[in-house]
Amino acid sequence: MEGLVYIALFAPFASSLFAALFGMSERKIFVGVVASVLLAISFVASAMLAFYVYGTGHAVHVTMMDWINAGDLRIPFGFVVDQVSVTMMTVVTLVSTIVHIYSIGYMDHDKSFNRFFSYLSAFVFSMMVLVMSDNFAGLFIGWEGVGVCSWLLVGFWYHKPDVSREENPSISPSWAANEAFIMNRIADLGMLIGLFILYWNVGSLQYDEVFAAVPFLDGTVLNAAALALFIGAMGKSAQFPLHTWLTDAMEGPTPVSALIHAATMVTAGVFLVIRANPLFSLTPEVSYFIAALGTFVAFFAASMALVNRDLKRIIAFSTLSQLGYMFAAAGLGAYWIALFHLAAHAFFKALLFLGAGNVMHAMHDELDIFKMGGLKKVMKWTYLYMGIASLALAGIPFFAGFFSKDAIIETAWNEGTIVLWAILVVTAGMTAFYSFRQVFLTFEGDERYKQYGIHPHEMYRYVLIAMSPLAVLAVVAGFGMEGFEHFVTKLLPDYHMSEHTHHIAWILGLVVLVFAVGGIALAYKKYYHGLKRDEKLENSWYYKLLANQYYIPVLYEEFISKPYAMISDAMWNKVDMKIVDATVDGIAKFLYKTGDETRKMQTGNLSNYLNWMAVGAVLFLVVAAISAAAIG
Amino acid sequence: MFEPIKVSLESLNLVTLAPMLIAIAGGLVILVLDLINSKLHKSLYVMLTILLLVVDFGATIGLNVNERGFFDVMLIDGISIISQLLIIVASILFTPLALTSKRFHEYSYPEFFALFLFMVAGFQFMVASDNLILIFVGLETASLSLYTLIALHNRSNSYEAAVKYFTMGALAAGFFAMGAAVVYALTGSIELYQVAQVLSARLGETGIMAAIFGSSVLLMVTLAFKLSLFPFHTWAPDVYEGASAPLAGYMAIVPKIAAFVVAIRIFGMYLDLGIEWVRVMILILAIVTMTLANVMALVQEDVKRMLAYSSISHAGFIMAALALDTTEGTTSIFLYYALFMFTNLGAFAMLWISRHKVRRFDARYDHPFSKFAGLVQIMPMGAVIMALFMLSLAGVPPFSVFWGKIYVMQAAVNAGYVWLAIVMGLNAAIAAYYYLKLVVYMFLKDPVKDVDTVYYNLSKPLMVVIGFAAVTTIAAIFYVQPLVSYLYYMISASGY
Amino acid sequence: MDNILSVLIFFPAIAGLLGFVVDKKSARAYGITVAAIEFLLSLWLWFSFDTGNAGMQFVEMIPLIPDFGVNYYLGVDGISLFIILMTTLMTLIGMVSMSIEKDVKNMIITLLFLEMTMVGVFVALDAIVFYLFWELSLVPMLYIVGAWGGPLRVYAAIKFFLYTFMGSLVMLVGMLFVAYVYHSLTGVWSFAITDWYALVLPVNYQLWLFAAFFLGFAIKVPMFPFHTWLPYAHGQAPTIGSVILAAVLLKMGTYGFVRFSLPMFPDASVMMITPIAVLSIIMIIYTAMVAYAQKDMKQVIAYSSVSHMGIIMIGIFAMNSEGIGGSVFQMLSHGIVSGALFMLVGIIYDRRHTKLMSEFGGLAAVMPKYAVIFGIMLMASVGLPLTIGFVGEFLVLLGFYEISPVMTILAGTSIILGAVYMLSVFKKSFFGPVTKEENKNLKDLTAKETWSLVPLVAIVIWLGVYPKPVLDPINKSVNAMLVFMEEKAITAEAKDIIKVPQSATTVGEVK
Amino acid sequence: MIGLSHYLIVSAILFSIGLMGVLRRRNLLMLFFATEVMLNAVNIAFAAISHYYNDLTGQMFAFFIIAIAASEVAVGLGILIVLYKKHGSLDLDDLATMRG
Repeated sequence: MEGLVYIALFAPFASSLFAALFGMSERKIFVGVVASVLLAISFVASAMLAFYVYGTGHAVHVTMMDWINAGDLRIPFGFVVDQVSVTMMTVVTLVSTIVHIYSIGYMDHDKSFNRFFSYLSAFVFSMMVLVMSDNFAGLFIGWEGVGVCSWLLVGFWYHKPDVSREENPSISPSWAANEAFIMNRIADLGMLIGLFILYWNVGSLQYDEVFAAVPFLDGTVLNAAALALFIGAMGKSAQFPLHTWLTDAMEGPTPVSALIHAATMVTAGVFLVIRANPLFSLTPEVSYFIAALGTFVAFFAASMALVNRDLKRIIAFSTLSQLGYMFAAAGLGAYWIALFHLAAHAFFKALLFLGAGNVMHAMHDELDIFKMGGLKKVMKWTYLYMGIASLALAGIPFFAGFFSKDAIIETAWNEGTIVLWAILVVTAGMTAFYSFRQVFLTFEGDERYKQYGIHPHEMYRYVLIAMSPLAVLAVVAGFGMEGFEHFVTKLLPDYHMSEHTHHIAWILGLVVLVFAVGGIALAYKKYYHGLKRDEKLENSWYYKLLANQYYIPVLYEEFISKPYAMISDAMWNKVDMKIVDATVDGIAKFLYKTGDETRKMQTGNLSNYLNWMAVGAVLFLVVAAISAAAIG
Repeated sequence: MFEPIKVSLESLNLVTLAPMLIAIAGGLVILVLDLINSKLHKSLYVMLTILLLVVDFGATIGLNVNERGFFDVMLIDGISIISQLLIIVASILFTPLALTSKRFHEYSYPEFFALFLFMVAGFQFMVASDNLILIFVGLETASLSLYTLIALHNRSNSYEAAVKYFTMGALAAGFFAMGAAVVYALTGSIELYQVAQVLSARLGETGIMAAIFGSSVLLMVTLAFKLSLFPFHTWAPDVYEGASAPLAGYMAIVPKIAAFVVAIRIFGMYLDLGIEWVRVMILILAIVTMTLANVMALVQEDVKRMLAYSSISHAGFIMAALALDTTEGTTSIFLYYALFMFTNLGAFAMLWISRHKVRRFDARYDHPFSKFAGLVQIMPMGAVIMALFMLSLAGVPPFSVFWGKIYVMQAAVNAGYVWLAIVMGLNAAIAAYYYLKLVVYMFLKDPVKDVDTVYYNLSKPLMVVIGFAAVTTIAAIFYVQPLVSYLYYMISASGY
Repeated sequence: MDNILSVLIFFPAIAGLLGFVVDKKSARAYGITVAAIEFLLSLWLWFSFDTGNAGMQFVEMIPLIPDFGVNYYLGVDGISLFIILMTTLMTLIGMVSMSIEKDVKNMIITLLFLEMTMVGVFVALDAIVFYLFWELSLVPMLYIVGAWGGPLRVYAAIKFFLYTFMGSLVMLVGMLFVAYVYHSLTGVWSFAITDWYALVLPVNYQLWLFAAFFLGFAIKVPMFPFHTWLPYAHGQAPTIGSVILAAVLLKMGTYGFVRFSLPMFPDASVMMITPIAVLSIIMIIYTAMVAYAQKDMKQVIAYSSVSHMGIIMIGIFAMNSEGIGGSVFQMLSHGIVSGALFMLVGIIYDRRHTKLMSEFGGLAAVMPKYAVIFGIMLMASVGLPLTIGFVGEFLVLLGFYEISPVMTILAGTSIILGAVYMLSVFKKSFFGPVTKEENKNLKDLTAKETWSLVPLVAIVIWLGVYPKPVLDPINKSVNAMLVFMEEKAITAEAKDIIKVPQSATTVGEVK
Repeated sequence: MIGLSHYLIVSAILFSIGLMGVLRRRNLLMLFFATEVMLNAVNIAFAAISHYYNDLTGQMFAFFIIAIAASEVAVGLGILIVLYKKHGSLDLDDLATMRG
């Protein structure tokens, strides 16, 4: 089994290195093919491991070598394949494989084709390290690794210039990449602090040792550690207030959005909370905070998605919103449900993004859904895929999202947090609305793209075939819920609805369904038959507020970035040059000046010199007298 | 009535006088030679002088420690021997500098060499006695010769320098004589060891302090003048500038060694008597001197003047060691001069080889900084050596002056004057600026003119002297140990 | 070869002297060969180094001035070993990558002398010998900055020299005082650091001496507010000068703290944790901000050096094995990474004769190899895991967390602010469209440049992934030092704060 | 009765006069005279003290001072003559080419 672990882990790495070899040469199809094959190998290995773990119930634990040994700190490169990590591994490698294949088609016109695969595979490798590590430091390696790969991939089209915020809310790919990296870094500091807290209280960063020790730790320590780790999770999973980078990250190529900013990397935060559940279950306050923040973000992000016109941004907001759901579940203690939603979400969200990628490919990178419409004629399959994914997202029964999302909402009720429940239900309705608003505006109604002279075409066939597993999973994944529960609760704490909730489960489900169907119906009514713009609505303050993302990016710019730049400038020009350095130079100048003054006594006139001698003699007397008087 | 005066040669212990007598006799021989044949070349005189000085050196080094001679006016203790040795070594190094490739007027006179030898004898007398008369006579012999030597350089500036030095020296002589008179009035003796005895007995008397004030202030003025301490240093830059470069380098060392020995004898005595304000006076003098001379050196435009101020500052630096009144402190004075000697003479010799008859770079100065601009391109070896001397003067290890500095500072620390050591350190940092300035000019700037004549005055003997100075500057680390142990032994043997 | 340390010191010096004879055109090849041999010698040192021994190895002792207690006393332990290796490596690589056309021979000779002084500083076990090399190292650097530098080179060079010189003279007084105390307690003169370690000083002495040594080291580090010489020196220095300055010379300061301040004045060091940490944090945050405000690429890296040195400082004063070991490791990491970054800036400067970021933009498209290596070094500089930069920074912050969580958070902003300025450099220079006509046809890395950078990239990744061979010996010596500090500390507070790792006490690998 | 202190006072006054002369005079020749006055003041003191102690050392010192004063004049005047030849003036204020 150890061999499989290494294969699963290093196949993406090999793929990345292989692609990097050709990183600076022109497009070579085989690079993409080899990368995809290696990813597929990784997926197969992961799946085999999953079967193994499922079959035996044992985790596979390997320690490759020591990494950092200093003082009492021992950090190995250790990997653990247990129920949680194997789930993540399978999901990650599956989605990655599909995205790799997809990218062969999607990126076929890009001259940096090979480079793209190198980055993408590197990302998968980092993600695998993240999920497989058996200690927090290893997790942090992956954590930062995915951050860098995200930076590289978001800024993939680095050559685009910066434009104003009005023209493109993300300014430029490179800007968005930097924003993403820096925001994540802010959170990473929190994460590091969490690591430090654990290390100094437990003496180790190994999961097993830490989790064995946490029950004996002081409450404040636990709270601090949990909060610090969660701050780390907030960055990666783009929770408020560190959420702005996610929508800006849509500047990256769409496969990247599908893989990184929907299916895998952004869920790392959720993964962390699930992974560290022994810690979080001991800190109810922090957990409740997580749940509340998750719920808030779910609603908050959905509200922004309602009015957005950008195909990818809508999906990004929905990702954000769904991450909120996951955190809500994890915060409420339903870790396995969170994990399940994570997996299910990965499938349908990746599908949705890839579908959006098809549309973009067809529309020559046009993203404004107001400029689309009626695409179903040319893009039947894409319409189908996106439809399925949206149904799953909206939580329509028997699609994957139905099971997982319903369970989360149910949990909120079960925990007695009615407010959270209510918000989540409303959000579910909003989700359904914006998903179908987008689908209808894209595929139904009049063919608005014609006036822009675009001739859309369907994606390559092999790409569509490659997407099919995701579509299938988006439909059927929900039926594996019980088996999944059985599987992962060997490691994660089981979560059952109370008797009471269980009884009214169908009512709760119905309420959610009503909201979801209502949302779809509203979208149908408004957008199915083409775009009818409502000037009054679009000019209202709340519409503008939502469309501008509550002005948060602007606020950040005005109150953080600009003042920082200003203060930096002042620090340099005013403090460093005018005070610190000027003091040093001032001392030197003072000495020089003293020299200039003193040399005036050297008049060259002998008479003055003789007088100086006499003066000196008198001074001697004075000094002698004073010191004699003082000393005696 | 009158007892016939019986003087046995043994009791005179004429050996103690031998070194000075050799020098004086040598001077006379040179004069006589000139009488016999006035067409002799200067190289003969130079070699003769060196030979005489070597003999002088031999005679000095053979002296027994702690002897008195010649009616007990000669005192051959440790410091007198080592200071004589230093004086002679410096003189030996100085003499070959006369053999420049260009003809300088003064060296063609045999009188120059005779005067030089008389001067050496004068300094030797000065250090080899604790009798104020002999000290005074030695001082004046040496000084008067020195004035003449300066004037012999035969340029308008050197006359000016000689007059300034002479006049101030005359005033200082008056002060010294008056100081001696006060001492005499106080104690009835001018032998320092007797003075010390009388004073220690009378220290408790009322009013005695005022007299001690008088004597110490008067004597201090003279010595401060000789040592070029602030504010009696005013002559030094002008005289250094006016004198020929080798002589200036020589003046920065030998007269000061002699004056330091006298200062040690006189003020060491006061300090031993427990007169604390003398120490305060010396410390203030030392600190003011090293600091102000440093800041004045910062703004100099002429290398020679800069070196003049720098040697004032060095004198202040060493003066501080005098205040410590410990064996280490006294050792550090001689160690410092022993190490400083080579570097300083080397630096002035470097100026000497670049000496022109006419001022080609600046109307006012002989050796403006701009003259040395880009020296590394014209004369790489010379620039490197000069830079070496500058770094050594700045106290960069492992060059010679560093070891002197560190020893002085260690002595200060050991005597409990940590703050003094810090002041010394900071001063060394300030001083580094002006030494670096020259290095910067030589290495980092481009030559101002296509001047091929910077090493105008170079000759083989000069190269030997400079090379020797360079080697001793670099290799100091290897001979500091024997030097220190010899100096320490001699000084502790003579009870300082 | 027992006297390998002497060989390491004097081989470049003798080679430098002989270099005067070498023909101008062959000077470069000569220099590279000598530096390569020197590097191989240092590798040999590493291989013959007994990693199981925490104490001083390859000790050489020749009395120089016995009356004064000055000995030619050399030795190397886990802490200094790798700094020496880094020194020889960076000298070699610096020479290989050197693009100077003017007076190459002088440059080579100067570099060889500089190498001697640098190695000397790190192997000296006698305070005076240490001081000797310490001061002597200023001279070649002065020449390098002054002779090959930019328009303000003379000012920068003199400022560098005088500032450091001033600080170290105060340090010298401190050394003399320690020797004096040692003499008055034992009756023997000694400047041997190992002898001084045995000296238990009263707390007020320790504080004063700490202050004296602090001034010398802090200026070299350079700690805020003594840092202003650095931007000038870097800004004006030629590439090779900046590389050596950042990689090695700055390390002398932090090395001094580890070698002198901590073991000699454990109580004072503990008392000074807070002030030094505050200064270091100011240094980290403030200079990171100043770096962000720079318009000149090289100045960004210069200020970032200061900021990173703050991390090293804070680690040294963590008083535990993680922090100090991390600091020593971070010294290596910073040496290699900032050296490489300066080389990279030098490469673009050679092509465009400007370092202003506004002159660039879109370089990633024109010079992809260059961009990749720059990117790797940038990531190492901001402390990406699996690069060399992470290990040290992580350990330092981890270590200091034990002293003060709040200050660790403040210091930890380094990972954010570092990313802010470095990414902004990268964005301004490498991303965006190629706007300037001159940039459109820039040549990518030449073979020479590639081959001088690739080894550094390899090291950056190797030591990021597998730091053990380096970290273990460091750790061993640091542990030994901590054990010893704890024994020696006289105040209860210091005994409390100095934390000896359990592994060091139980295994008993302490000498 | 004229005692020691009278002599000493005379000596001190003479010394001060000499000193003032040195400080105030502008002519080099006058300056030399002033230094001679100072030295002679010291001679008076020595002679008087010598008498007071009934010790010959002081007188010896005085003789030496006289000798030294003489040689000083010899050397000094020599220098003055060449200076006068070069500058044509013995005024101190003309003698300040070297300064700073």
